[in-house]
Amino acid sequence: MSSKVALTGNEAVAQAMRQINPDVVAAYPITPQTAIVQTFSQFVADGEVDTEYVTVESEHSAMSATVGASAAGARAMTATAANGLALMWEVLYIASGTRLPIVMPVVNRALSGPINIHCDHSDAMGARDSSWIQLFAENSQEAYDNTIQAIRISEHKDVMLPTMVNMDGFIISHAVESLEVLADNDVKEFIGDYEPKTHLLDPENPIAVGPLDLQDFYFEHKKQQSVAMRNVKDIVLGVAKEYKKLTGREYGLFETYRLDDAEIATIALGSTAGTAKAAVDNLREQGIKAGLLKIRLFRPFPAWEIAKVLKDLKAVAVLDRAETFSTTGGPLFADIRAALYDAKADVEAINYIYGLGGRDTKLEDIEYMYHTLKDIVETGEVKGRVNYYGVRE
Amino acid sequence: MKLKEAARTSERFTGGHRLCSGCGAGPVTNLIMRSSKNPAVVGAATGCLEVSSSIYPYSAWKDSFIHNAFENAAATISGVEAAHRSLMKQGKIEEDYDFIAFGGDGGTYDIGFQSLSGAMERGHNMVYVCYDNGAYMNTGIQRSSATPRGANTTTSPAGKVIPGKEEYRKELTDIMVAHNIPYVAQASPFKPQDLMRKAQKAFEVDGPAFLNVLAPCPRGWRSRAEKTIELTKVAADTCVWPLFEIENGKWKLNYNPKKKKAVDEWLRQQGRFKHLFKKGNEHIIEEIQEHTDQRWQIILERCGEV
Amino acid sequence: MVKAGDGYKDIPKGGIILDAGNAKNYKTGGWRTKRPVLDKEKCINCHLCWAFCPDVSILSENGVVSDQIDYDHCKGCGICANECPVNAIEMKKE
Amino acid sequence: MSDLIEIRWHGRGGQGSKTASILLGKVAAKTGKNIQAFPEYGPERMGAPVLAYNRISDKEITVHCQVTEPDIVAVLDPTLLDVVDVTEGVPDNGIVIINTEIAASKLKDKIEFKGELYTVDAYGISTEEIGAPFPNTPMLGALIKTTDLLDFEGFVSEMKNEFKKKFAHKPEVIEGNINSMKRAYQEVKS
Repeated sequence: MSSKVALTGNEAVAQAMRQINPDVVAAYPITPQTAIVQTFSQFVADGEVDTEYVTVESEHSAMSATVGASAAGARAMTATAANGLALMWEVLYIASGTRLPIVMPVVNRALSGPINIHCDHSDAMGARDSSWIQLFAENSQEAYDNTIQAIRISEHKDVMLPTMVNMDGFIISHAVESLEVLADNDVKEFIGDYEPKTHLLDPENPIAVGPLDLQDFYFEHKKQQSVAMRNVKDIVLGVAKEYKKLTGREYGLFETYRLDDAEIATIALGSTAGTAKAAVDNLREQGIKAGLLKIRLFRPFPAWEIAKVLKDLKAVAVLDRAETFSTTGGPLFADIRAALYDAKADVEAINYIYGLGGRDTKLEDIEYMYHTLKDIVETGEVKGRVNYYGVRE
Repeated sequence: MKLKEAARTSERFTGGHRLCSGCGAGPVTNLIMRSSKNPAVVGAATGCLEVSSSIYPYSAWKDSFIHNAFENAAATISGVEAAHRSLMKQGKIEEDYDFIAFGGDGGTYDIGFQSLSGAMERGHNMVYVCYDNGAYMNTGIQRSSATPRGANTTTSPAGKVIPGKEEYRKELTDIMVAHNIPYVAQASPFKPQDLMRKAQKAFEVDGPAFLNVLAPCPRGWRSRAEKTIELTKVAADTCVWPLFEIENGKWKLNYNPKKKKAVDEWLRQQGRFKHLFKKGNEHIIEEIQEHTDQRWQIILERCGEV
Repeated sequence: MVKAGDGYKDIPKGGIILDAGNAKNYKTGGWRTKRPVLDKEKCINCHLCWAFCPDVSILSENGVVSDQIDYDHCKGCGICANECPVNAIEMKKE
Repeated sequence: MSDLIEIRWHGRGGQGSKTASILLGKVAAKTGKNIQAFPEYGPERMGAPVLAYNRISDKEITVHCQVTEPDIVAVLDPTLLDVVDVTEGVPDNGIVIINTEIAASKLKDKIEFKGELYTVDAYGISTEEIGAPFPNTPMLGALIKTTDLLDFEGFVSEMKNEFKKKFAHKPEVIEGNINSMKRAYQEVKS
């Protein structure tokens, strides 16, 4: 039995964590993630979970202790944002390279220089090549659902890789929204018990984790990781199918919105996709064949599947809430263009870098982007390939 | 415990590791591991011991072992220990364990200091062992905050105007005492029974314990391999590396040299201090002597020996 | 046991070593230029050599130091000979 | 009014405008509505002018941008009228409710607003009922009265549940808060 509640994104994720009942959580506060760990620590204080909560002195130690706990056979979680994720960077690679199925909510926030506490995706994008699975959520419901599904995805024997469950800082993390939460027992049954094949606390079978791995085997271990990443798509879909049976809510690698007969579309991650849906509706009323592609699974990147749904469009705008500073556009833009190239798709693709540091992105902003696409289709002329949207001259 | 009795304990750290010939970390690790009465999970900071003991696909550890990174051995073992507590509480496992983290002085005094301090403050039931060889030996002898004054290292070289490292070493043992943990000790392998007793004590106390153990590095100290243990005795006799322990805040001296020797004798046997014996550097040795005497006096007072 | 030349499908995932203590199979005896030889006649069984050996190569059986030194692992550092209080160990050229 | 209702709360840091938006959202959600409640976050501390928002709809709400054209505005502190433009973006058929002792008719010119303007003495009510000037719960009562967003009886009973959770360690203030809401519901005037 599920129930309808109104919670902030952070509260929703903390509830998911309570229902997951991890053996160990090691975490450190950082805006806008803090409410997750402080809500969760109350569950610990009230004896609602079996979790040992390790109040580490930094995010680096948060990820380090989570790695230790996970290697010890515990279901281990942490949560972070922005600079905290950046501080973990070294250990992110160790977690995935050691094949530990850690699940970590990341409340997306701009990275410093200068400091800014508001939403963009520069934190998650900095970790996109770390062999962590990355799921993005449009709203609290998805953040909650993704957190639960991530346990199953990460712990699958063909995967055994960690997952970041991303949600937009403040916009989702601090906004109260209506959502459905599952009954505790349904979550418990859905995720099952974590039974690792090997772990540090097996007295009959001691193991060594994290050795010096030189020229003769390191490469093979990386190949194993790459194979596991390739397995992720199928596992994500399989878990989603089971989750739909339980909840009625449908998840895939991405969501298409009015895309089937569309001529132009935007492609986005996170909460902006929700605003874009409203924009699509408005444009459709004006007779403009607009659609949307919302990416849920960003890493591994489902390039082939994405190219398949985009290849018959005339023009797309890729919305990046992060900069690569490569001068060739945002991270999502690069991936989408590569996917289209491989599919030999004749689709004009432009890039909007938008919303950095929490700059609000309104309905009319997205509508403007669609109108630009419409102009491109009509004139065949691309005036700007990589565009900063909403920045003052 | 007599050594011949200690020799009946089971071997937990095997030969076939690739520490240098004459490395002080070898006996220190072997003796400490033999002092544990439970199965253990060993953590190690990146460093000589870690690199030499776990080169894929070989492990010199008969117990479970985890290396995570350079600066996080204490945090990593915190996580393992928390996992053990959680799984025991839930009845998912039954075995008692000892939790140990090994770090060199670089991984302990410097880059791993925050992680160590955090783990000690949180009160994890773990033993942190620093094998202090006084520099970043794994990367080729760079100075750390444990490097003694005057030492010639590759980042504090003795040059025409600067005579090696200019600062005295950090007294990490004292800082660990300030964490108010149940047990802190400074030890040395030339007293193997004392070292094993301290390790046993560290495993036995409820909560965190910290051992700071002198572990000569023939390569970095420019000393002869066979002199490794002898040098640790000289360190104690010159009061450069005194042996003491602090149990629940109470200081106790474990070794009082019958005849206190001049630091000269300590410095002279190591190539890293060679330049100090050049003309014009006499004052440095005098200052090191003065500093050592002051430090020794403080320890005597704290241990109620004066 | 992982063997040299094994492919990615054959070896455990993530660099985990499943055979704890298997470094014993790795021989470091070749590093040695001098070998310690123990004279049982002189030995007083103090076990200091046993305690100080960096390579766990001085063996003790039932509380007695053995003259069968583990030459598979002994690197010939000479600590045992240097520390023996009765000069019962001699370093001999290989 | 259109299907989607957007509300903007003006307050000062510490007055509970964020709490008011969250309480309204949670109670509306209980009645089956889809809701959003979110504050505008900045470095502001106690006393600074702050904003909070609601969206309430029978349909799914997907937009996640800020509210710029609110249908309803609630002002928790009368002194804000001199500092911020509380009617910014409000359409001519919008509603503005202000916590003040001054009658709405006397304010209408001052704030140059063509829509429906209401006032209620939230400070006076809460001081009498709770013993301190907490304007947010009386303003909720006034908002329900003037907007017909929700059925008042149902709203009060859900609010009691929310208060029981919120004030689990301070149950003595629940009654006062409920009374403040009820009085403001009665006393709000155009």
